[in-house]
Amino acid sequence: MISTAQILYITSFALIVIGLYAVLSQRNLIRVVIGLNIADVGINLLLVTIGYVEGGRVPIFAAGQSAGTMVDPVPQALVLTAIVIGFGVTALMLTLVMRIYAHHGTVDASRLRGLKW
Amino acid sequence: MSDKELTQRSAWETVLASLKKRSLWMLHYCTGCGAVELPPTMTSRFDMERFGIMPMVTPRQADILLITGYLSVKTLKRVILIYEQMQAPKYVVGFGSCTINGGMYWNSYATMKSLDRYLPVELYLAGCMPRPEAIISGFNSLIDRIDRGEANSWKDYYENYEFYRKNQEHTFGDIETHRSIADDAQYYGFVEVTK
Amino acid sequence: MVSPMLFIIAPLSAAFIMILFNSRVIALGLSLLVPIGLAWLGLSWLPYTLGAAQPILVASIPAPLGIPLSIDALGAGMAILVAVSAALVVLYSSSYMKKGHHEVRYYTVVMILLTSAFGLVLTRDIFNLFVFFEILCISSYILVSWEQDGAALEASFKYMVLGSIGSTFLLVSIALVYRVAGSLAMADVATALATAPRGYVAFAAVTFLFGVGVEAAIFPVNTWLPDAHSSAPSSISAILSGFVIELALVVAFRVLNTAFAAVDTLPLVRVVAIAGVIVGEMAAFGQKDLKRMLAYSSISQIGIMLFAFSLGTQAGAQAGLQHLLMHAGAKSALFLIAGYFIVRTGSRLIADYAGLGHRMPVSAALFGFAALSLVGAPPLLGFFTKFQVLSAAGAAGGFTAWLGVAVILFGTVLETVYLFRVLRVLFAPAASGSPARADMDWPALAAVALFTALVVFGALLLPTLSQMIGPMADGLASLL
Amino acid sequence: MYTQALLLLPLVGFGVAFLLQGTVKRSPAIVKTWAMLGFAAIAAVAALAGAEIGTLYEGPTVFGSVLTYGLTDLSWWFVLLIAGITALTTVFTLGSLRYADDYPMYYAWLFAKVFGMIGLVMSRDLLSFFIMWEIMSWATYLVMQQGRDESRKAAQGYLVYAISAGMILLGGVVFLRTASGSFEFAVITKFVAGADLGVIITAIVLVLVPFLIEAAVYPTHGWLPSAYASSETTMTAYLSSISTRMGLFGLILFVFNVFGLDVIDRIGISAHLNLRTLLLVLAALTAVLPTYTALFQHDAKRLLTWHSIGQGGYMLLGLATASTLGTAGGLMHIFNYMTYVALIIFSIAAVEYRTGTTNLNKLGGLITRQPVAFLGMLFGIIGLAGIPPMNGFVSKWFIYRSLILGGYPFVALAAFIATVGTIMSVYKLIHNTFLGQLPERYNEVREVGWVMQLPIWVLMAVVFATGVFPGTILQWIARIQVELGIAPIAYTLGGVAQEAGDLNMMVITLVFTLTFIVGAVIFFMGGKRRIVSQYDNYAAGHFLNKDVPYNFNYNFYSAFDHIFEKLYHAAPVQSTERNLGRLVATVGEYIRRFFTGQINTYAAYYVAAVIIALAFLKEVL
Amino acid sequence: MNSGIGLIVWIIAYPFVSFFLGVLLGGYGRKLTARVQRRVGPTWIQPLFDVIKLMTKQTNISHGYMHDVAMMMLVGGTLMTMYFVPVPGFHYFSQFGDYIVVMYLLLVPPLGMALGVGQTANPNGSIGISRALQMLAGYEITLVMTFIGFAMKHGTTSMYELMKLQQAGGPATWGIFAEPLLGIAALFALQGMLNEKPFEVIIAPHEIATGPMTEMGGKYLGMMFIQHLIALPMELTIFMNLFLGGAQSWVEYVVKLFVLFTLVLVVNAVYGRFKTDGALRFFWKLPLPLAALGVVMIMANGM
Repeated sequence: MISTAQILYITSFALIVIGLYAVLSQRNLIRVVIGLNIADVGINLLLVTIGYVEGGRVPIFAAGQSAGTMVDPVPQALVLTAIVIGFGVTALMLTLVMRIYAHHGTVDASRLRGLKW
Repeated sequence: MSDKELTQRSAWETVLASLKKRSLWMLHYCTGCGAVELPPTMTSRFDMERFGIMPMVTPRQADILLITGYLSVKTLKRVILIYEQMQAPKYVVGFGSCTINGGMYWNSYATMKSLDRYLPVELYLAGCMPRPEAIISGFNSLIDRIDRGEANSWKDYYENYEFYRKNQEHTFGDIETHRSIADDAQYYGFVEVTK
Repeated sequence: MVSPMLFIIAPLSAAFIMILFNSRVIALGLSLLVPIGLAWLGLSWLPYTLGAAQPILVASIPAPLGIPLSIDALGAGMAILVAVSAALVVLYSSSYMKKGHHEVRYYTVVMILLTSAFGLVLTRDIFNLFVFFEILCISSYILVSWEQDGAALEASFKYMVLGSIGSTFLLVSIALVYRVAGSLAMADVATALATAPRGYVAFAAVTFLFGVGVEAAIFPVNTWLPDAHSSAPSSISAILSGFVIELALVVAFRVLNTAFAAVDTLPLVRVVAIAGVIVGEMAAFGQKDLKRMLAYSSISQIGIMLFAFSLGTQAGAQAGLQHLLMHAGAKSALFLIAGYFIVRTGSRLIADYAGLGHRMPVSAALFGFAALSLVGAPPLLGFFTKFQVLSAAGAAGGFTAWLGVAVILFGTVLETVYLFRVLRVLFAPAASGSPARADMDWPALAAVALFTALVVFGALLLPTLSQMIGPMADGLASLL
Repeated sequence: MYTQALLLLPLVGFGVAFLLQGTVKRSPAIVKTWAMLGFAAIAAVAALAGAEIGTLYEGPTVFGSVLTYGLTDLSWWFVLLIAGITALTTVFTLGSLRYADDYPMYYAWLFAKVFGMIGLVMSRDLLSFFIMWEIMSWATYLVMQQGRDESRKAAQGYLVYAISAGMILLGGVVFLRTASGSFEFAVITKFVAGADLGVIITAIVLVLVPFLIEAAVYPTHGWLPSAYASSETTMTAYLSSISTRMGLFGLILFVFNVFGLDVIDRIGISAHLNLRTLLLVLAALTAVLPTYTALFQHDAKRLLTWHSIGQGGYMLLGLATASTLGTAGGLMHIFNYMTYVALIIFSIAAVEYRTGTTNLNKLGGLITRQPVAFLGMLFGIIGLAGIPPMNGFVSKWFIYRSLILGGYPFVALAAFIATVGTIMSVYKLIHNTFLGQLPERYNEVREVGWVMQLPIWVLMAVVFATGVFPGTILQWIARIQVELGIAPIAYTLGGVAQEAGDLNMMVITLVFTLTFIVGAVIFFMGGKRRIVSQYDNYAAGHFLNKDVPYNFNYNFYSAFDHIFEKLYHAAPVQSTERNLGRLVATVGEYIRRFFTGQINTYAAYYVAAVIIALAFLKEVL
Repeated sequence: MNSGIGLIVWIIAYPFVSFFLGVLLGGYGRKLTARVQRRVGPTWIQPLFDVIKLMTKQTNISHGYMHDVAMMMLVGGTLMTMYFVPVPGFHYFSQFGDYIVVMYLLLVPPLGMALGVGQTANPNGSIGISRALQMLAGYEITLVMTFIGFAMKHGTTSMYELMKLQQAGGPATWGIFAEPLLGIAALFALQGMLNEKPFEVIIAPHEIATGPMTEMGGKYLGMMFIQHLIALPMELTIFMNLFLGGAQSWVEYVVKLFVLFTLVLVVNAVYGRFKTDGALRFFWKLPLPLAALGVVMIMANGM
């Protein structure tokens, strides 16, 4: 019987692999950015899963509640940070893609080879 | 050259002459058909070398300038250059009638008829052609003349250069041999030094 | 005692202040003063950190919940290097950057970059490391694309994609580590990983190595470097090649060597380092573009430092750190001079610099000295550092160590050839008469001259340096 | 004290000359004066420094070991050579260095070079030896690359070789340090004596190969001809005379002193087939092949640079026999070659100063215009060809004798073949420069001034005097031999006294003088002679004038050209060198393709790197 | 006779003796050649007449001082070399210089001539010198190879010692019998050294107008003749000392000289002329490998 955590782990790694695969197979820069985002999502899922406790509760200290049954709050904090950073990077990337399109007239990675060797 | 000077040779000079006559090297200027007579003269039948006479290649080394045949204006110029490059004592031998009076080319507009107007000829070998016997005989008489100290025609070129020069210039204008015979004559003491 | 927190707060607040005032003078003044002040601060702490058995902790909340920041000898040393380099580059930028060309924003981003650089040095928490790493990356992306021309955009985008993959791997690593350690402080990580399954740790270590390795330009994840370093403004190239990649290298290696000490990654690192040396030199050999050539040279130099670290000995670590110092000085100088070559000729191609040495004699001479030091000509600093790397390798022994020696020696030959090919072009006879002198402007010249002086007369510092380098090298092998 | 001054003076000289470069264009006299004073001072100090032989001095501490320096007999001898030839070169340049603005750094680099060389020969430990070696290499590069673009290109070629040599040597230094634990020569000697054969071979290869490269021993000589020939002419003289010999110095030092002959001779199959045999073969090739390459040259300087290589082969031949006579010959040849090659090139420089060219196909007949230069070159080529009574003969005689009696007949033959080649090419040199027809355009050429004549006269005197009285040089050689652990040569003033037969140059010279007088008497007994114009010449009746070039310059040795044309143009060493360069460039080109510029590829590298690294670590686990 | 008055007498008389021998040999050579060609030929002292004539020429041209000095060097150098070659009863100078010295001294006269010829500014002369120097690479190398082998075998480079060793051992130890390969190679080399056909391309009168002698006339040519006449017996003596055991008496010496020279002349009289490269190829194909083989055999015996 596969536990929820296992499903989540598998899903998150699958997402990471799919994202990376997109990055290394897609020529379209937008798709590359999307691929990275998919990988990001996978990572975030992974982080959250690590903090996941089967049947755990919201990690808020209330009267009479022990920390043992809470999900780990640290990964969630991490995920928040990671999401913010991911958002920033994605925005910057998309801006750059726009600029690149304005400059080169293409978003095809295979035609963007002014810098090589 | 007066007889008095001839008799005034010292004993040393006499001995020297008798040695020098045994070695005569010859530059043959072969423009004419006469050259064909020279190989038999040199090789085994007549063997010129027994008198010490050998063919030589450059004028610097030669004592005898053998002119074997007619001379045109063009070749005469060369002959004069070559003669002036030879070292004294040097002897011009005219070979065949062409050099004496033009021979069979007497009527030609292009040949020189008399060699001795341009160069001091020591000896003429008459004939058309002179046979090897004649050549040998001619050389023998040259040797005799050297031995007696009479073969001095080369000095004439130094002493009477004006005469030769005038004839040369008359025939082909100015020629430049990079050498002043008049200076040479004074340098070597063949004529009095002019102040 | 002033809190080391200042290292992070000062540049960050300077960045906000200058964007607030939007005045060139204030921006320039702040971005000169802050690094100089911090450098002075670092210098004043250096004696304590050298003597201190324990690093100075600054975080008020204790681990595991707190954010441990600490400064040790290595941290202080790196902080000084970063601050001094930054100050000099800013000095250079004052004349190099075109006036009104978003200049204030430029300095702002540089200050943010500095913030993250100091943060990387000081942090003792893996997730903080990730955060500073990301800030460093983002500010670098922005600076690389500063010129906004086709090449810069393209380079920046490639950098960004690879950087993002790197942070992905870094996060994977962090997640894995957190899963077993339950803490993100490096000290806890080290103890927790010692008992973890080794395959698991190895996976975490490799993802960490190549995650941070992107910024440290470790072979083969350094493919962005030639593009980014050559397309960025030259002052930024100097920053990137001068201390950013070195800093990332030190951080990456330190964490790998301490937190992930459970698995012996040194052989892997050594192979990667040797491959980097040879690939970098070979790729630089045929370059026609000056900055690109220098960028490839950086790849190989990083390889040399990493090789020295990977020997796993105290001597190796010392040699690597000294080589790092030399490379920071020499490569910054080379990039900064190359920047003015480009300004004066409008071209990046070496072939277009024919006779430039007659127009810019001082710059060309400084270029020559920096190049001499880079290839390790005695008695310049480069010789001593390279010699130490080699003798440390010899002392460590083993096939890969001697292979590394051979490769470094061969690489040096190649490096000499291509660098002096540039010099030959620079001093080619002038095409027409004696051209007008057009050396670098004086602030730039001063900055470059100081960098060059470091590598030329650095050998005189060696006795002093060798006293400090021991504790610093210890920092590479020990946590906290 | 003098020892320190020997290191300090060139350094100060360099600093001041470096700072004075701005004054060169306005008044070159300042720099020239400074250089002259500096090099004269160095020469004087060098002469005085003999009193300090054997004293060790300590320099700065590096890597925990003290850099030591000091003079030995060997190094003092080299210091004297360096100082002497530098002073002479400087005197010559006072007159000849006209285009000062092309060479603003001439003297500064020269000071640097002198510093490197003197430092090298005075180094008493491995580290300072290497540091000085590198400084010398770089200074040589800087000296070479001045002036024209082609010299810069050629210097680049030198740099490749020099840095390769330096890096191999660095590898050797690191290896020896690691193995023996010290930089000190004494420790290394002790270590090597007891080491495994494998270790010894590695050390010897790593240490000796750089010296062979610097000494331009075949087949590593490729850098030398263009590098030397395209330098400023006085610099060609300087480099040819002393610079290349630094490699030999290293060889002598390490073979005889540091490693020791016993260790060297342990490497080999039998007593007759060992490392020294290999060195002899290399030396023989070095003597022969470059010498015959010189025959094909059309440029006076380039021709001589090939001889620089070839004569180096002679020196190595002598040294590699390791016999008393052979080493004496090798050591003496270093001095001899220095004197006469400087003499020859100074003469060429004097010609170049007036005519502006060193092209052998364009010169000719200058004997009447520059008699002093002619005499200088005549003395020089007699020395170079090794004909009595000049000094080149003595050393060559030693080398021959030692080779023949040492049982190396084919090596001796090679040496003689090289001598024939030398005679041929030096005759071509003097013939095409000074003899033959004087081209009309050189009618106005004059002799150079006395400043430039001075070194020529001095060197002529030295070449002749040390040829007649080789004992003056051999007394030094004997001291060096004692230091190197070889039985010293039994020298006399006129040569050497040996069981197998003496050599007495004084008698030979006396006989030659007398017979020459007899020849003169015979000559003057003959008739009067008159000097004639060069156009009054046999040309089969052709009239010569200035418009008709009547000279035999081009393709002087046509038969050799005919026979060896293909081989010469195939130029195996140069083409190998070129191909190696191409190979590196091509490999580099392919490695560069790694950076495809394609984001997807880069991402793939990334993933692949992680996977491969994991696989790598798996193996470790 | 190698000390005191006897020595001084020898030193003074030896050049004359040598010159006289040279005249005889030269005359004999011309006579013999003439007889081979079925001519009468000149007298035996014909070279003397030639020399006297040349030296007493009344005008002489020179192309400069080097031209003059060259002639002195030519004769002086040959005389000097002559002293270092031991002959019966006179070997005083061989103690000061061995064969290596002689080998190099032999180069002095050609060098003098080459310089003089160079100054005559005649291309024929320069071509002649160029050929002469190139021919060195043929015959001289062969000769040296044979000498090296021989010196190695006996462990000395002194010509006098080599001669004494052969004399002590009798004819069987003469180089030409003991080491026939070396001897044959050296015979070829001798032919080249004496400039006789088929290795006479240096002079080549019909091609380059006697090469080096082109511009030589009068006493200059005379000096060259004198040099040639002195060098002739000397070069034969060198061969004799190395390969025919030298000579113990003057009778033996003269006989050996003439026999050896006859051999050379006969070859000279019947052969044509090699081109320079042909001559070089010949030397490198036949005599030099022969000599090398001889040396290898000596080495093999010694091991």
